[in-house]
Amino acid sequence: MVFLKRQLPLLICFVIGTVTALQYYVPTNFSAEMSEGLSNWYIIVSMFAALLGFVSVGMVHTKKIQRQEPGWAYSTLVILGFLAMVIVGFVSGGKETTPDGRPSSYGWLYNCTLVPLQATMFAILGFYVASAAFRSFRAKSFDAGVLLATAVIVLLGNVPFTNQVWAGWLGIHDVAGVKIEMTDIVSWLIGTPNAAARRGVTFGVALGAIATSLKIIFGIERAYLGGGD
Amino acid sequence: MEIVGAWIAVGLTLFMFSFLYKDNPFYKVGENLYVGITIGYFVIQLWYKTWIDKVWDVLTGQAHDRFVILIPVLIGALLLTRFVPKIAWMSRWAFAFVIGYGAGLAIPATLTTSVVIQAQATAKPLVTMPDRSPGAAKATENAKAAYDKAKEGAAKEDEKIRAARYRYEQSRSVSEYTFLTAYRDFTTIVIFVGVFCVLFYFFFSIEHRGPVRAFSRVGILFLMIYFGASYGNTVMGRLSLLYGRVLDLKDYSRQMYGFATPVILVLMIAVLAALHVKNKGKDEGHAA
Amino acid sequence: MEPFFRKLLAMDRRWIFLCLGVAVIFPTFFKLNLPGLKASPNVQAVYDLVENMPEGSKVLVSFDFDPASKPELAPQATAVLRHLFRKKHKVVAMGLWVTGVTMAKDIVSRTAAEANAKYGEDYVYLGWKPGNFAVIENMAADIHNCFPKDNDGKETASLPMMKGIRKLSEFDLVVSLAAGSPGIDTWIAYGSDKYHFKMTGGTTAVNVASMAQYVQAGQMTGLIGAMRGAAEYEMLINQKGDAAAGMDAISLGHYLIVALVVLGNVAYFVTRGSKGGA
Amino acid sequence: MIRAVAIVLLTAAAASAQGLEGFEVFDRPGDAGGTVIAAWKGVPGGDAGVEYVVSVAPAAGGEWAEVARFASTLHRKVEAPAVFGYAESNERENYCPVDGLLPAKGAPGLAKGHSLETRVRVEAFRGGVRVALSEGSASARPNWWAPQKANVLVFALLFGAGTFWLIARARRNPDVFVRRIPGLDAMEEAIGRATEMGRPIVYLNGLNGMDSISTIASVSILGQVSRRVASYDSQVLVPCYDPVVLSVSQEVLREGYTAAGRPDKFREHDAWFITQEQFSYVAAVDGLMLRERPAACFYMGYYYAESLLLAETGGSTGAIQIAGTDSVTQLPFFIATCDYTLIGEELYAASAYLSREPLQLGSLRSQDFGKIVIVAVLVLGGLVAMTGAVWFKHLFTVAS
Repeated sequence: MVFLKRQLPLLICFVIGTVTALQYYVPTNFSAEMSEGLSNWYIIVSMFAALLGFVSVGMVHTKKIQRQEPGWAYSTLVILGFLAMVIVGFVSGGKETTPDGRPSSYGWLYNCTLVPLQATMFAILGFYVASAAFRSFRAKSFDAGVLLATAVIVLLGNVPFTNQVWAGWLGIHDVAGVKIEMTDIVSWLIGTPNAAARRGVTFGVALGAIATSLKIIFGIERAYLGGGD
Repeated sequence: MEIVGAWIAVGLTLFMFSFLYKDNPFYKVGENLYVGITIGYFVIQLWYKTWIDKVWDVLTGQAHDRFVILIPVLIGALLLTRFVPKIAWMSRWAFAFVIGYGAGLAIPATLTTSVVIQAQATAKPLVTMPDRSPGAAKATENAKAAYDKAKEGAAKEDEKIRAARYRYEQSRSVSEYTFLTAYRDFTTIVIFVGVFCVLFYFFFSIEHRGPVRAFSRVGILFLMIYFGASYGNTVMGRLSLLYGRVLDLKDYSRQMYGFATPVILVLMIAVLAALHVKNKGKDEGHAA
Repeated sequence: MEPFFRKLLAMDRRWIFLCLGVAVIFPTFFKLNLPGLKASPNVQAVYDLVENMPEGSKVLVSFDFDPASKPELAPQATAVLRHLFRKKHKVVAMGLWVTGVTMAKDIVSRTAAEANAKYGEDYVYLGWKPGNFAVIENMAADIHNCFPKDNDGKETASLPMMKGIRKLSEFDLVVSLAAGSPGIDTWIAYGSDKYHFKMTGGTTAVNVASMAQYVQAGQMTGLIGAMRGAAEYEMLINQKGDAAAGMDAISLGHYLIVALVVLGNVAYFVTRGSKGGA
Repeated sequence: MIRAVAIVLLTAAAASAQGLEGFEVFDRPGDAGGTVIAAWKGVPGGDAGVEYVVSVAPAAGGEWAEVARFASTLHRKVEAPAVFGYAESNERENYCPVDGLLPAKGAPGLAKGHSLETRVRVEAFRGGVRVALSEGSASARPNWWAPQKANVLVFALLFGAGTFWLIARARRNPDVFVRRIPGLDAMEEAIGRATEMGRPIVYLNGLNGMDSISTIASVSILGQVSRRVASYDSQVLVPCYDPVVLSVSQEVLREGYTAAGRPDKFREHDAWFITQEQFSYVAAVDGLMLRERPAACFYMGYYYAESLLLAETGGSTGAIQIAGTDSVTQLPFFIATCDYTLIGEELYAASAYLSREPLQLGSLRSQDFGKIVIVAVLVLGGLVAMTGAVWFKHLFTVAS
């Protein structure tokens, strides 16, 4: 039993992990077929993994409704939204448009609910960015000052009209062939010091990710198994 | 149908925007609907795009090895044993498959994309040697001729002449060591120094003293430029999203949609004001 | 001066919300048409790439975003698709983000209809599959197997255009329009660096700074950044669209935010000396 | 087509049939089969203005079929470094891959991925006159090894071995040096301040689940924070986004209070679940911060767009704010609004520093070694590149 609960998962992980990693170096057709098969399996398993998340959200909300916890009425909306989408989805056969090119009821519901809800959720942040710009972005230290200065240059440079003033009216174009229009300055900032810093971060993150993957494959890191025996 | 859709879309948009005023029932309605609708949409996509065409069609097809497809289905089903506490441990086999596959694929891919290639792109010659070949000299000459021709008779430099001059400077920077060549070398050096110093900043095995401290200080500055650029761009992103919503709202305020935006806006403000009056004096906070 | 700034700092933030609202809404009613838009080198690189491919090249466009980033990436997708159809390239569209499926279909069919492109011969929309990187891995082996049917349930193998396209490496170009991960980084790590095809794409403003390293290392050619990048692309193909129209609103918003940052810092430094926090 | 071939044959008969220099036909190495390659060094008399025509025929006999026709400036060997490496002569020499040799339905006695023996003929024409002709044969087969990726394999093996060795070492002797991280001093200070002011500390674990490295690090830091809080007799509030993270946090708090010798001070409801809806969670936490006016706010773990809303509200209450996240898109907001921010890997390092767990210490050390190697490669690479040599660069090329 302990074997089934603890060792077998580690063994499965080890075998699948090594086979997949080695597949990168082994081009033969056997390896290619294996890679195709495994990726296809993974896609199908992903479907159930998504389901796992849905079921747990569903359970949280049904529990809330059953126990009539505070705010349980909102939970009924989750269930309602879900049912509405699923019903129109099956009625439309999963197609977004009817054969004549008009939106099906599934496509219609998507366009008038999911699109505005999701888009607005992040549009709200525009306002908070503005208020934070005023209330919290402080050059408290030299480092924060550098951050703010870069941000302001990028903000100004991202507006085409700044370049109109800079290049069009002030006539600043280049120094001996080195372009210094506002667009070029922003491109340089992003393409050079920014890319360098990002790359430095990438190295560390990538090494960390590789180390974690290795530890998982070789069964040293077992957090994913969860607690218990 | 279109008008109904517009009213729903406007209503939900404004519900979400009402969060700006404060967390309120309208917003909660929008948010909870969003969760349900997204899951519903997802389920339909999974059913038709994965279950039907990758599993069901194969099973009902003619292929002699069609039942192999039941293996991943079984693995997937094992994931769901999580909800049955007694046999929840069986889900570990499935997690082992999912995580093992991801980890195995990630090792060589991450190493190639994020380490090997990035290192190669940084280790460039820090000083460019001019190309002394006759071909390069000839190219410069041609570019110069084209530039001379372009500026002939023109009193002021316009876009076209400038483009010709850039081309000339470009080829001159290859055949000679010009200011432009120096600038390009400078760019290479900045990247080199930046990567080098940021790596030092994230170095935990030695105390940051002496030269290491200097390097890591420079590293921080590079990081701050990165975050500054990231911040500046994020602002643009958020504003674009806001503009997108404003445009839709404006579109829906036309007569053909029954003035959806203004009508709903006024109604909502009225309700929120009423709620405000009703709750006045009560503690409005809520933690759990 | 000091009491004024102190008062300013203590102001309800909803006033700032109002200012921003006005800055963004105003230009939608009164067109300013601010001049000065210029193609940045990275957008130009993407344009040149599409422009210089021989007619009929096979191009994969992956919609790796959802309605949350629609105002940024939909104009990019529209502009790139218009360009691709205009150059008579063969377009295969798909997506890795589930909630973007319907929106992507809408964009693809709208641009195709403009160019009189025929479904199945000039373009195909395959839809979505779960599994992120596994989808890329699976497509590298066999696209027909990965997507047995297109988004509308037609057999992929029955579409004339797909007869000549079986593997990812057969594409002349892969374009990923990504709002995050899975997106450009996934396509590079699990796709182009491994199976060797040409890669380009567009991304949201938030991710531009993070993608720069791939452009610098030559792992992808060019990059369209955010709504501004889309506006530049629209300018290059000479067909103004949603992005160009939005630049005014965005510009005013930017100036407002710069002003707020400056004002906030001035207020901070003026009031800092004396005691009492915010 | 037939006419064209006929003309070709006629001219061919008229010219002398010299061979191409260094002509060879072989299976393409490092592939899944189906491709052979014809390669040659040049034509007698130089290849200026030369056009090559490549044809194939089954070795068992049959018609020649033209498969490619190109000018000598195309199909140079440099385009296929995976096959020919990086010799300088590759710029002048040509090759031609011949694909699609696999029989459509397989052939009896032929293993998968193998092709029948195929003859490949290359003719060189200058001004319509054939100046050279060579012929060879090979069969395509799948290969068990991709030599062009050997470098990546070596790096992976070295890094893997190093990681395991360092973890094993840290297990024997967990006294591994990790430099002091300035943010940790600031945390200490913040806890002290909270005690002085008699106000609580708000500690957030981020929005990811327990499977994310940053959440693991965050919870492990919470454990250390709770010890200090317990010994100072202060209070830490942990509103949670994820039920699993909640139960782990409660466990960690209990341990922390016990370790500090104050198990009586532990209140289970100091950590509680709010909701799994992003912005509702933010609204609730913001409300909490405005009501409780905490002395300090700690944001550790992974955050999304809500980072800004949290840190802004926290800042407006005058709390000391310390953040730690590896979510790079949110870092700018934390850096500009918080008093101290642990950037990316610093979060993991802080967790290793505080917890002294061998697994974390060992891999932190191995990542540091990896970084040393990268630094060395950058410096060496830069120096070697300046001499004009390219071999060093090619050690890091993953060829196609």
